[in-house]
Amino acid sequence: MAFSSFSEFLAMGGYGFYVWLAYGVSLLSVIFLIIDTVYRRKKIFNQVEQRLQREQRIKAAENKKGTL
Amino acid sequence: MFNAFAQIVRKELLGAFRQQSDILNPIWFFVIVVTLFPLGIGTDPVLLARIAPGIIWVAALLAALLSFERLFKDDFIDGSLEQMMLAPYPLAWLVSAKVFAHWLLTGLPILLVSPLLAIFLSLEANTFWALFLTLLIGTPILSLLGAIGVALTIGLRKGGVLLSLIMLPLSIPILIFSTMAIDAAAYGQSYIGMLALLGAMLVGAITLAPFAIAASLRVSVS
Amino acid sequence: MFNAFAQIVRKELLGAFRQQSDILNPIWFFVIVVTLFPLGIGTDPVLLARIAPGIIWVAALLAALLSFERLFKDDFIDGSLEQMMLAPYPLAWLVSAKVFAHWLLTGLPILLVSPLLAIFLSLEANTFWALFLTLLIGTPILSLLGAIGVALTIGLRKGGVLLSLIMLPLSIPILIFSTMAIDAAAYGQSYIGMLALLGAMLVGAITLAPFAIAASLRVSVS
Amino acid sequence: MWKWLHPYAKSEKSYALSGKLMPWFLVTAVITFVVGMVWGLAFAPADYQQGDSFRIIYIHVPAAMMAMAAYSTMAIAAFIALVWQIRLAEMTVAATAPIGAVYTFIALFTGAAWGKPMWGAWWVWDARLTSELILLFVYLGIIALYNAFSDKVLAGRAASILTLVGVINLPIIHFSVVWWNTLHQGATITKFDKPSMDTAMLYPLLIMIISFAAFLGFMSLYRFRNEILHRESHRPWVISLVQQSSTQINKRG
Amino acid sequence: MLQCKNLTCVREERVLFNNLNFTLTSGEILHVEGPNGIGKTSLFRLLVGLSSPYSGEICWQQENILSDRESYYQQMLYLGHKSGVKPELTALENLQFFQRLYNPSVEFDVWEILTQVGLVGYEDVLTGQLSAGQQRRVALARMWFSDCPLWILDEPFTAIDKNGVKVIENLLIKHVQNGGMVILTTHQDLSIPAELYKNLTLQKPAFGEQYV
Amino acid sequence: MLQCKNLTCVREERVLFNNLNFTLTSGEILHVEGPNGIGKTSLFRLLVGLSSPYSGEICWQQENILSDRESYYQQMLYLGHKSGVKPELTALENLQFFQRLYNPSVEFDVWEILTQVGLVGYEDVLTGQLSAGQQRRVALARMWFSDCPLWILDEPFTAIDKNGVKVIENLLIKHVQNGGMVILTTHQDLSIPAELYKNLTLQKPAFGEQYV
Ligand code: HEM
Ligand SMILES: Nc1ncnc2c1ncn2[C@@H]1O[C@H](COP(=O)(O)OP(=O)(O)OP(=O)(O)O)[C@@H](O)[C@H]1O
Ligand SMILES: Nc1ncnc2c1ncn2[C@@H]1O[C@H](COP(=O)(O)OP(=O)(O)OP(=O)(O)O)[C@@H](O)[C@H]1O
Ligand SMILES: [Mg+2]
Ligand SMILES: [Mg+2]
Repeated sequence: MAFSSFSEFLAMGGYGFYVWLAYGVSLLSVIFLIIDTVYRRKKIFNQVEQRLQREQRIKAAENKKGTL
Repeated sequence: MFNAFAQIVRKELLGAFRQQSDILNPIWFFVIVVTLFPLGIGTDPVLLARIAPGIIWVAALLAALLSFERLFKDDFIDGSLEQMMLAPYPLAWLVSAKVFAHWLLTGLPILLVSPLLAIFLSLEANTFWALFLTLLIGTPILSLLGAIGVALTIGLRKGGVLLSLIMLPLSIPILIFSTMAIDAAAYGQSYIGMLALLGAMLVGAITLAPFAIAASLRVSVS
Repeated sequence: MFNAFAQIVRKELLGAFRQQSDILNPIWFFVIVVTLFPLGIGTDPVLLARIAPGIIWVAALLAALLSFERLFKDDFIDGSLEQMMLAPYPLAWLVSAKVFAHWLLTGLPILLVSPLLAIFLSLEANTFWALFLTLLIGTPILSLLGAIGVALTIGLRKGGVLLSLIMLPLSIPILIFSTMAIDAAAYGQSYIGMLALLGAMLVGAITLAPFAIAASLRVSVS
Repeated sequence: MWKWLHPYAKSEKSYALSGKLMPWFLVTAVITFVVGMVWGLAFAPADYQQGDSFRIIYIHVPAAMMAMAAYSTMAIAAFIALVWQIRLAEMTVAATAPIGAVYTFIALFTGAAWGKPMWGAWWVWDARLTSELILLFVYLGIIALYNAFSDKVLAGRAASILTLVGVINLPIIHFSVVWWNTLHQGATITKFDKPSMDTAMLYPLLIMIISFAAFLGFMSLYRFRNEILHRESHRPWVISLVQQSSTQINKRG
Repeated sequence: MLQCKNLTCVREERVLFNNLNFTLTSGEILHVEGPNGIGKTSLFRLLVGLSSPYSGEICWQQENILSDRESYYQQMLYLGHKSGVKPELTALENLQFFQRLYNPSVEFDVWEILTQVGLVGYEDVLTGQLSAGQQRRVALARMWFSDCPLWILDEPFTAIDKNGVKVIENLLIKHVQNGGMVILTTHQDLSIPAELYKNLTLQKPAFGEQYV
Repeated sequence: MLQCKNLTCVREERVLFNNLNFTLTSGEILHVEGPNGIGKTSLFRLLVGLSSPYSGEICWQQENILSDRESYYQQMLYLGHKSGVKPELTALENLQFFQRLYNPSVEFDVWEILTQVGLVGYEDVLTGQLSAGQQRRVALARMWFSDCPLWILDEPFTAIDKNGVKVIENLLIKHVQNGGMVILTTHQDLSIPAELYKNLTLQKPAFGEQYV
C-alpha cells in the first residue's frame, strides 16, 4: 500500500487534481463511447420497426383513389 | 413576422443538425487552421503567444469565409432562395433570420472553442478575455458583411473566390480594431474604447446590412 | 489517350478563361491573406521576416483549399463528372488531367505571385528561392492530395468543411518539410535533402493519388 | 487471414460468432481493469522524480498504444476491404474508428494533464504530442466521412479509402514532425526521460494494457454487430431479430 | 385580376417578346405555349417579380406588382423549374415549413396531403434521396394547401408520371372552379376540357420588331 | 447484346427490384415504364456501371460490364437526368469536347448538327444562358454524332417541345434500324410504332420479396 490514509490517496502527493482529472475525463469518454454504442443499436432496431410500420401505411394508402 | 423569422431559423438549424457533422465542421476547421501555424512558423511559446490573437482572428475570418458559400448558395441552387424572395414578408427581415442562423452555426461554435485554442497557443487569461469579447462582437459583423458579399456573387458560377475578394477588404477594419484591443489587453491597458467602436460597427451593420443584402439578392437572382 | 488528356485540360482552361476573374481569383485570395497577417500581427519587419515563410505556405494551403471545391463540385452538379466516368479511358488518367488543369489554374498563379509577397514580407533572396522551390514541388502534391479529399466528399452536401478536415492532416508533412527547407535556407544551410524528400513525395503522389481519386469518385458518384 | 475469414464472410454467421466472443473480451477487460487500477493506483510505489503524478501512466500509455493498435487494425481491414471487396472488412473499419478516436483523445488529455505539473504547460509542440494530435484529426476525418454518407455501403468504402491514404501518410507525418521539431528547438522541449521502470510499477501497466486491449476488442465487436445490423436491415434474419426483441419488450410491459 | 400591359422582355440584347398584352381573371386557366427558348420562363419570372421588364408593366388588382410586393406575394404561388425544397429535410419538414411561412392561416392535415401527393411511406426519407419525380411532388404539394388565388406554374408536370399528371390537372380545374386563376406552361398536351383554358402562344418577334 | 441477370437493387435498405432479367439485342428499343420512385433511374445507373448491384450481374456481349469498363463505354451512350454540359462553355464548344473525347473517330459537321437540334443562332451563347429546353438539346445533340450501338436514355424528352420530341423519336427509330439498341424511360406516351419497341414495366416487389 503506497498510501496510509484515504485522504492521502485522494491527494496523490499533491497531484490529486491532475491525476483525478485525467482519470475522470478518461472514464467519462469511455462511458460516452459505451452509451453511444448501445444507443446506436437501439436506433437501428427502432429504424427497422419504423420501416415495418411505414410499409403498413403505404399499404393503407394504396387503396385510396384520386391521389397523385 | 416573428413567426417567419423563427421558422427560417428553425429550418436552418434543423438542416444543420440533421447532418450532425455540420455543426462541428466550422469548429474543426478553426482548430485545424490554428494548429497549422505552429507547424508552419515554429513552436517557440513566446513567439506563439505574441502572434496568437492575430492567428485566431485570421482563422476565424477564414472559417467564416469558408462557411459563407453555404449561406445562400445551396438555397440558390435548389430554388429555395427564389421562393424566399417570393414570401409575403420584407426580404430584409427574412434575410436577417438567415444571417442569424448562420452566426449561430459558425460564429458561436468558434466562440465556444476559443478557450481550447488559447491553451494551444499559450495565451494568458487577460488577453484571452479580450480575444473572446472581440470575437463575440466581431463575428456577427463578419456574418452580416459576408452575407452582402455572398448576395452579390450568388448568381455567378464560382463566386467563391470572388467573394473572398469582396469580403476581405470589408472585414479588415474589424480585424484591426480587434487586434488593437487584444494588444492593449496584452499590455494591461484598457480596451473598452475599441470594444465600443466594434459595438458601434455591429449596430450599424445590423441596421443597414439586411437592406444591402436584400437589394443585392434582387439584383443577383433575376 | 493523350488526346483525351489534352481535351480535358483544354476544356478546363477554356472555362476558366471565359470567366477571366477565375484566373486572378486565387492570386487575389493569396495576396489578401498574406496582407491580413501584418494587420493582425503587427508590422515589425524582423518578426514578419521570421514568420513569413510559414505564413506564405499556410496561405497557399488555404488558397488551394478554397479552390478545391471547384475541382469536381461543379462537374458533379451539372453531370459532367458522371459523363467523365463513362468515357472510354481509364478514369485515373482523366482525373490526372483535371488535377493538372487545377494546378495550372491555382498552383501556378501562386508561384508567379510569390516574388511580390516576398517583398511585402521583407524576405531575403536566398530564403525566397527556397520558398519558390518548395512551392514549385509542394503545390502539385497539394492539388493531388486535395483531389482525393474532394473526390471523397463530392456527393455530400456541404462537404466543404469536411474536406478541410480530411485534407489538412494530409498536407501537414508538406508544410513541415517546406518550412524546414526554408528555415535551413534562412540560416544559410543546404536544403537539398528536404527538397529531395518533397520530390519523392511528389513522385509518390503522382503515381498513387490518381488511383485513389478514381476509386473515391466511383464511390461518391453512385 | 483471408482463408480464415472466408467461412465467416457471411454476415449472419459473423454476427453470431462475434456475439459469442464478446463476453470473453468483456470479462477479461473488467477483471484486468479492476486488478490493474487497484494495483496501480493504490499499491505501486510513487516515482522518485515525479511523485504520484506518474500514476497517470496507467491510462496514458495503454490508451496511446491501443490508439495505434486500433489504427493498424483498421488499416489491415481497409486493405482487405479494397483488395478483396469484402464488406465485413469495411464494417470493421467503421466499427473500430470511434474507439481509436476515444483512445487517442484519452492519451492526449491524460498527457496534457500530466504535462501541466511536469512541464508547467498543458500543451507544447513536441513531436510525439503533435503526431498524436494529428492522429486524432485523422480519426475524426474518417468518422465524419463515414457518418456523412447515408448509404452505409458507400460510407464503408469511402472510409476504407481514407484509412488507407492515412496509412501512407502517418509515417510521413511521424518523421516529418520528429525532424521538424528537433531542428527548430530540440533542446528546450522536455524529452520523455524514460524512467527505468520498477517491476512493481511495470506489472500494473502491463495489466492495464491488456485491459485496454480487451476493451477495444469488446467494443469493436459490439459496434461491428451494429454495423451488420444497420447494413443488412432489409434481410429477413434482421427483421425477425427485431420483431423478436420488440415482442419481448411488449411482453415485459 | 392579373394584367400584362405592353410587356417587352429583352435578355442579353435579344428581344424575346414585344408589347405583350393579356388579362387573366378569376376562373381562368392560361396555357402559355411556344417552342423551347421562346421566352416562357422569362415571362413567368417577370410575372412574379423576380426580374423586371424592359418596358411595360404587370398589374395585380390594378396595382403594379413591384409597388407592393408583400401583398402580391400573399396571393400568388409560383413553382418554377427549380423546386425549392431542401434536400436535407424530410418531405414532412419541407411541407411544414412551407405552410408556416407562406400560408400560416391555413390549417390542414399533413398526412392527408402526403397521401394526396403519393408520398406516404416516404415522409421521413430525406428529400434529396427521393427520385426525381418524388422530389417534384414535394414541391407540388404546396398547391394542395395554398390559399392563394393566383398560381403560376412553370412546367409543373416535369418528371411526374401519367397518373400524377391527371391528378394535378383535376386539382387545377377545381382551383379555377373555386374562383382561382392559373397560368402554366408545359410541353405535354393538356387533357383539361378545352373550354376550361385558353392558350397564349408566344412567337418570335416579327422582323420589324426585333429591335426595340 | 445487353443482358441483365437476376439483378437486385437495394437503396438505403429498401429493395427496389428483385431478380430482374431481360435481354436486349440489336434493333430493339426497350421502354422502361413505372410510376415515380419505382427505380428506373436506379436501374439505369446500374446498367451503365455508375453504381454496383446488390446482387446479380449485367453483361455486355457476354462479359460483365464492370470487368472491362473502357471497352463497354466505347459502345455505350448514357444521357441522364443531369445533362453533363458545361454552362460556361458555348453549345459549339460543348459539342466539340464531347466529340473529341467520346467519339474521336467520328467526322462530322458541327454546324449541320446544330441545325438538327435547332440551336443555330445560339452556337456562341453560353450554355448556362440558354433556356431549359435548349440546354437539354445541347446534351441530346450527342446522339446525332454518336457511333455507339447502345443508347441508354433517362427521360430524354424532359423540357423538350413537341416538335423536338418527334425529331428525337425518328432518330431513335433510325438508330435501331441501323442495328443499334435503345433503352429509354419517359413518362410521356411514345408515338413510335408499337411493333418497334417493347415495354418493361417495373413493379414493386411482391410482399414476400420485400426483404432479400
Ligand atoms: C498531451 C500530451 C502527451 C501526449 C499526446 C503523449 C503521447 C504519448 C504517446 C503517443 C506515447 C507512446 C505510447 C507507445 O509507446 O505506444 C506516450 C508514451 C509515454 N508518455 Fe506520453 N504523451 C503526452 C504527455 C506525456 C507526459 C507529460 C509525460 C510525462 C512526463 C508522458 C510520459 C509518457 C511515458 C513515460 C510514456 C511511455 C514511454 C515509452 O514506453 O516509450 N507523456 N505518450
Ligand atoms: N441517392 C439516393 N439515396 C437513397 N435512395 C435513393 C436515392 N435515389 C433514389 N433513391 C430511392 O430509390 C427509389 C427509386 O428512385 P429512382 O430515382 O430510381 O426512381 P425513378 O423510377 O427514376 O423515378 P422518377 O420517375 O421519379 O425519376 C426511390 O424510392 C428513392 O427513394
Ligand atoms: N440567364 C439568362 N441570361 C441570358 N439569357 C437568357 C437567360 N435565360 C434565358 N435566356 C435567353 O432567353 C431566351 C428564352 O429563355 P426562356 O428560359 O424564357 O425560354 P423558355 O420559353 O422557358 O424555353 P423552355 O421551353 O426551353 O423552358 C433564350 O433564348 C435564352 O437564350
Ligand atoms: Mg422554361
Ligand atoms: Mg428517374
